[in-house]
Amino acid sequence: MLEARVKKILRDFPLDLAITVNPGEILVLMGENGAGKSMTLNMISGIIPPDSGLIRLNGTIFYDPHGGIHIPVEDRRIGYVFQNPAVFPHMTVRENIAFGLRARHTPTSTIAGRVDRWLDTMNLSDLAGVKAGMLSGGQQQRVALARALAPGPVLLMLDEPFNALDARSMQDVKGFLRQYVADEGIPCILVMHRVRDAKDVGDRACILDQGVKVWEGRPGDLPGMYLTQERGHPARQLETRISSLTGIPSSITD
Amino acid sequence: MLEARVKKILRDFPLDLAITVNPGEILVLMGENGAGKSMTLNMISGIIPPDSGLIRLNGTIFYDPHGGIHIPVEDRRIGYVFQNPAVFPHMTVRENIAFGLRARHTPTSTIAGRVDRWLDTMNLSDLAGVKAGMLSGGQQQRVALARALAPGPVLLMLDEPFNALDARSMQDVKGFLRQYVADEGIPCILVMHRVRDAKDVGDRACILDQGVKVWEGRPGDLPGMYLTQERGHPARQLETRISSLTGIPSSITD
Amino acid sequence: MNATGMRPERLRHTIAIAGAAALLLLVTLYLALPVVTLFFRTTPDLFLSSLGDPDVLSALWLSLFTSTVTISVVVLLGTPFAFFHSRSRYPGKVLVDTLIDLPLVLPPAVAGLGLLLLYGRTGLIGRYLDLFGITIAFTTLAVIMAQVFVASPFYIRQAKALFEQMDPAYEQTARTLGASPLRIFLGITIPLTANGLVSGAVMTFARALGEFGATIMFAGNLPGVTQTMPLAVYGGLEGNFNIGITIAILLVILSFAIMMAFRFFARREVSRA
Amino acid sequence: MNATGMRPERLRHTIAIAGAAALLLLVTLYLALPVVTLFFRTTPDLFLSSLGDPDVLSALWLSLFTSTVTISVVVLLGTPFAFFHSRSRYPGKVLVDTLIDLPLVLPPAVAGLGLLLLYGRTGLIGRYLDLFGITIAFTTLAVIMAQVFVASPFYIRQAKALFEQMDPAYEQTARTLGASPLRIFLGITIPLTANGLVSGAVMTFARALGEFGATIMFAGNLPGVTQTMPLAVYGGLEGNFNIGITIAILLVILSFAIMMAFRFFARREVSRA
Amino acid sequence: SVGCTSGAPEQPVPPPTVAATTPAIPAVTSPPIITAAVPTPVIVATTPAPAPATEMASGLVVAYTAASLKGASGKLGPAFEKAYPGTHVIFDLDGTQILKHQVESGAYADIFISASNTYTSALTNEGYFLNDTVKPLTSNYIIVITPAANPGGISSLADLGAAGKLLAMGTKDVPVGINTRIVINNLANSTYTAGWRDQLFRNVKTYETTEPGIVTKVSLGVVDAGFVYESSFRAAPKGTLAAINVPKGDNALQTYSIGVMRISTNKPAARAFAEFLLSTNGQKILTDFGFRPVS
Ligand SMILES: Nc1ncnc2c1ncn2[C@@H]1O[C@H](COP(=O)(O)OP(=O)(O)OP(=O)(O)O)[C@@H](O)[C@H]1O
Ligand SMILES: Nc1ncnc2c1ncn2[C@@H]1O[C@H](COP(=O)(O)OP(=O)(O)OP(=O)(O)O)[C@@H](O)[C@H]1O
Ligand SMILES: [Mg+2]
Ligand SMILES: [Mg+2]
Repeated sequence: MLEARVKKILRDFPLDLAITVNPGEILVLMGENGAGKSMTLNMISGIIPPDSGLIRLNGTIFYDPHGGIHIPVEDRRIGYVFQNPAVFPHMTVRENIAFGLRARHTPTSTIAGRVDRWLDTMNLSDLAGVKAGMLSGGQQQRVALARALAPGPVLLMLDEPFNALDARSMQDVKGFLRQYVADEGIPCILVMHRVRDAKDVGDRACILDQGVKVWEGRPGDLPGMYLTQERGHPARQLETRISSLTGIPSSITD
Repeated sequence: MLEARVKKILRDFPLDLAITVNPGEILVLMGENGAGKSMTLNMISGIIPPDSGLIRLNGTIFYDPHGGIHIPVEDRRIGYVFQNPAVFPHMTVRENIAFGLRARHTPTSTIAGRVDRWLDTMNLSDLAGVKAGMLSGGQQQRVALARALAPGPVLLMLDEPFNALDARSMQDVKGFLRQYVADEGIPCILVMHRVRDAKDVGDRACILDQGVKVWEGRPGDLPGMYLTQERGHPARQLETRISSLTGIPSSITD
Repeated sequence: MNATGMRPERLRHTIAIAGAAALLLLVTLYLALPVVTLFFRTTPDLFLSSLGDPDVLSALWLSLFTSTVTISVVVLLGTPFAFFHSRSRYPGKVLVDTLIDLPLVLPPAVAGLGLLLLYGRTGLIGRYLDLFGITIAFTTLAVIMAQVFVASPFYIRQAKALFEQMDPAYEQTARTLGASPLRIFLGITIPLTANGLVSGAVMTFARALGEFGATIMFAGNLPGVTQTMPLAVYGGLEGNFNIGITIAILLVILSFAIMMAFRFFARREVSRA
Repeated sequence: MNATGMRPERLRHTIAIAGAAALLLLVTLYLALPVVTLFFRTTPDLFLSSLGDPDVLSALWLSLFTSTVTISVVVLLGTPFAFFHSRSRYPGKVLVDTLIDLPLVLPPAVAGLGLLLLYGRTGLIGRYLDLFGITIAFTTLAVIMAQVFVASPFYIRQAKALFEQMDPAYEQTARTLGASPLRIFLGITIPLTANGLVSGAVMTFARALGEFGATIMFAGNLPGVTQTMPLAVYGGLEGNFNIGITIAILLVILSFAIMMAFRFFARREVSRA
Repeated sequence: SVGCTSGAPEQPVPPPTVAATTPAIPAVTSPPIITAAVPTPVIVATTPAPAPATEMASGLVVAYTAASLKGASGKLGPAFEKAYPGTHVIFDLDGTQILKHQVESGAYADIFISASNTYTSALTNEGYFLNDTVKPLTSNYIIVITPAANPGGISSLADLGAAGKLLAMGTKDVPVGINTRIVINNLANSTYTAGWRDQLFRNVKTYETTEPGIVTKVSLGVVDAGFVYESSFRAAPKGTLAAINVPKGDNALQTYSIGVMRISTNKPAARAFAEFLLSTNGQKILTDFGFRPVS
């Protein structure tokens, strides 16, 4: 189980968010551009330190400023795909996927087999030997997904994972993710913008606005007005408006 | 009117494509990851030279190897947003949007006003003075769109423009694009993967597979099997299969 | 996946940090100590008397003047050169790449000799200049030419490396927006590589400021005209080491102040732009 | 938006290309001509007799040996140094940044003097080494130390600039994948900056190969032990300077072959990796 | 050094009585207890030197030698090695002042050849030499050189003081420069005028730190004339330079001296080498290179 409460003063507003994701659960994080979704994932992953808060995964504290704890990114065993795939351009697709396995000292004998499986899963087998910098956008996105999943992370965070995927790949990845997260029993956070996608893969959804959670519930209940709200309303106002529409209490505490 | 026929030997297959886009028309380019969509736009824009072919916009030849013509990118007056927004990170949002206007020697007196209008259209007014490298993914995407549109291009090409946009921005941009292209009467090519989006904005759609056009028609007629086709089938087979399902002749000539 | 499972990782982490700290210390000490040692050889008296020596002062000004001109010339010509060179394909590109590295491997005195053989009164070009009454050797211009010749490859190499490592998407986007090569160069390429360019310029400035062998060979050593600080230092070393060292320290302190100011100014300019 | 509307653009384009070509030519000629001129001063006879001179040959080998050791030391220590330095924050970082630039502004002879004052028998460190019977000055080790001192800042500066310009997303991704700093350094940072690093290494190698002032001061000028090629060139300039030029040309040709081979090899390694 | 860490400093050895022409009379009587650290020049001298087993002159001689002897050293070394088979001389050539500083910083040398009395006496006073071995070696005179083509039309010393001539000379701190100034002052006093001298100095375009710097500029014709030692004139390729002599009465004698270093671990060979240089054979070679015997 992931329990995270993170606070950080951003340029335009303070981010203050508490989220909990259960093992095997997919939490969909939605919200306007600039609401703080990517920043949240960066803080949970450890890439950017929060100003304060507490991050705990399966009982292990990742971050606790009072206890002086800040587990470095590389020791958190997360699978994190950034909004921009950032494949290692100088490595082949195979090397990209094997990178995390090697880094985590997976026995060499098993690496080839596992990489093959991921190549197959992400439909990249034909491109195994190609330098990842020489791929199309969607192909790179699939490499990034396979690379993050291959080492068997204990927490999965994907920032807009369906971007750039073709229709078929998207279907595949959606189905695969549901299955994978359930099988592995790991908490998973997906950032996305489309209600349709949230309904397809999410167990729970949560809407961020200017750094605070303004709605949380089942993806099927995602308020239609989310799509048509007026811009620029202060978060609290919006929260009130949403809660009055959806009947969900306006303050969701950790 | 854009008339383009481009041929290029790619790593995995030869690309050979002929497309025509009428003034005021939005052509949606779809197809698997790696089918050659971005490569096609790169060739039309002049960033990558084709091996052979002919590119003509409104009667002006952009590219004709027989005539030795290769108009440089900067003289083609196109608006092109790459798959990756590539905002200029060292410039403010305002400077990013003004860049093309300055480059095309727009009278200084009118630049500020036009930039303001685009800031407003893309809902970026609050971020006008912020360095573009300090923006969220979706905010950057909006900057890239505004930057490409601001100089008033005579051909518009957007590679997966809805990526990273939040639900509301996507609605806005879709509506805006339809209106803008129609008003300006310029040809427009949009790359995307979702049938839904194609139906929302496209006048015509065309599916690429391994460098060749396998289907063309109204977005409303997009074959459902496009989503569920089996992978790895040679293009011609697929084309036959699509045409047998859709009743469209298997060879669409230029 | 528990706290204990992380211990070896943490240990490795601690070792890595200790190793890094040791390396930082080692390298810094190695480079700084010899310079610090020099300070022990001078006295406030010597220092003041050097500062009062008109030859030292004129050497100081000459050094500052020539190095400033040199770095201006190198940056103004070298930056576009590196840009065109790394962005274009033309026949003989490999040859050019090779030729511009030549000054790097030449011992400076030989470099000066080469310049003298070319621009000297009887040199291949110099003999024609002489017909028009133009003399280059023994002039301040010769000092600058020697410095440019010796120091510019450092800047050009660094600029080329930075331009080549840059993501091409920015320049390509700028092209689609109709920007001319000049606008792209000034508005995109330079700002995105500015920190590295400043670093290269500082390096080149330092090389020019310390230039000795080529200068004395090509430009000679005349106080007030061609005697730069390193030449004055050398003269000082011939007499009494401590005087030479004192002049050198003066040079170090001064160039340091300049490099710092330059970097500070450039950083601010960059972040303001 | 018609063909005629593009004419001024096309004209500007043509002018830009002509300007670029002129600049390329100018810079290349300026840097290449003095070197080419040197070739006119040597003869096949001189060349062969230099090649047969045992002192020249031993200087050649010594130069190759010491420069190779130098560049190895600089790359092996300087690369991780630049990495740690640019990736970490620690107290005194600005000071370190300042200190490692010091050797750049020191005239080489003074640098050699500083080394001598530090490691010489009566030097601050040397006197303790002397107690253990260890002597550094005037040995081949001293040649290497002088070269490292004088040349390493060039490499470190370039490496720092490249590391700082690099997109941080790659290293961050690698961290999320559990890679240790060492693995990130070797697997991500170095390959992604390899071309620039090789360029910096070539520059540093050249600087080490051409090093004269610090070497002759700190290491002396003893054939077979500390007399590198630039020192032999200096000797050769005495009397008939064509001999010095010939030795210098030998040095240029040889170092060129090495730099080319090195670059070629490194490029292949990089593209293979 | 590791091998020589105990014992009292060597006492001055009484000068051995040797005929200048008799090679290699054994001279070392005391054990090689030395205060310096470098027995032989190796990469890092951490191993003790092999103690001289025989008293014959053999083995390596390291000669710290003033740079102006570069040309002569190429002949002197082989000639000595031929006369004393089993010996090998290597010359470390640089400006005397640098050599002196290096020796003071622990550089190992068997022989020190100085181009200046000042440095010789300084080193002697500091106890670096075996005092009995310090001898004047040879001398050198200042001469004026012009390019063979003589573009400045300089045919006499008087022309040096004519307006518009381009001259090169050594800096006021290097030996050749010091002597050049003495010569000019002498000439101004004896033959010419203070006006001649002032114009001459106005004609100077460059004060060089090394003699080769002067020779190069003269032989390339970038200056019309320069002041150097005779030895430099002789070392230049035939036909590139012309010379104008300075009358002996106005000239400044530069005296070179030679001495065996106290730290030498090969004193027999070092002494033999010094004596060889002082012998008629050695002096002949020096004369060939433009040096003059010490009167
Ligand atoms: N820089 C490159 N060098 C070589 N081949 C490339 C490069 N970029 C893409 N390719 C290859 O060219 C083909 C076409 O790529 P393109 O980027 O046009 O695909 P696409 O249709 O845009 O795919 P996507 O939907 O993933 O963006 C693919 O096979 C791809 O792997
Ligand atoms: N590097 C940065 N430096 C400073 N501010 C930043 C930086 N990156 C993003 N921000 C700002 O932080 C806030 C949160 O950004 P974040 O990237 O988390 O948004 P997001 O919810 O992921 O948006 P998107 O849907 O566009 O990806 C925004 O106001 C954004 O402008
Ligand atoms: Mg985001
Ligand atoms: Mg694409």
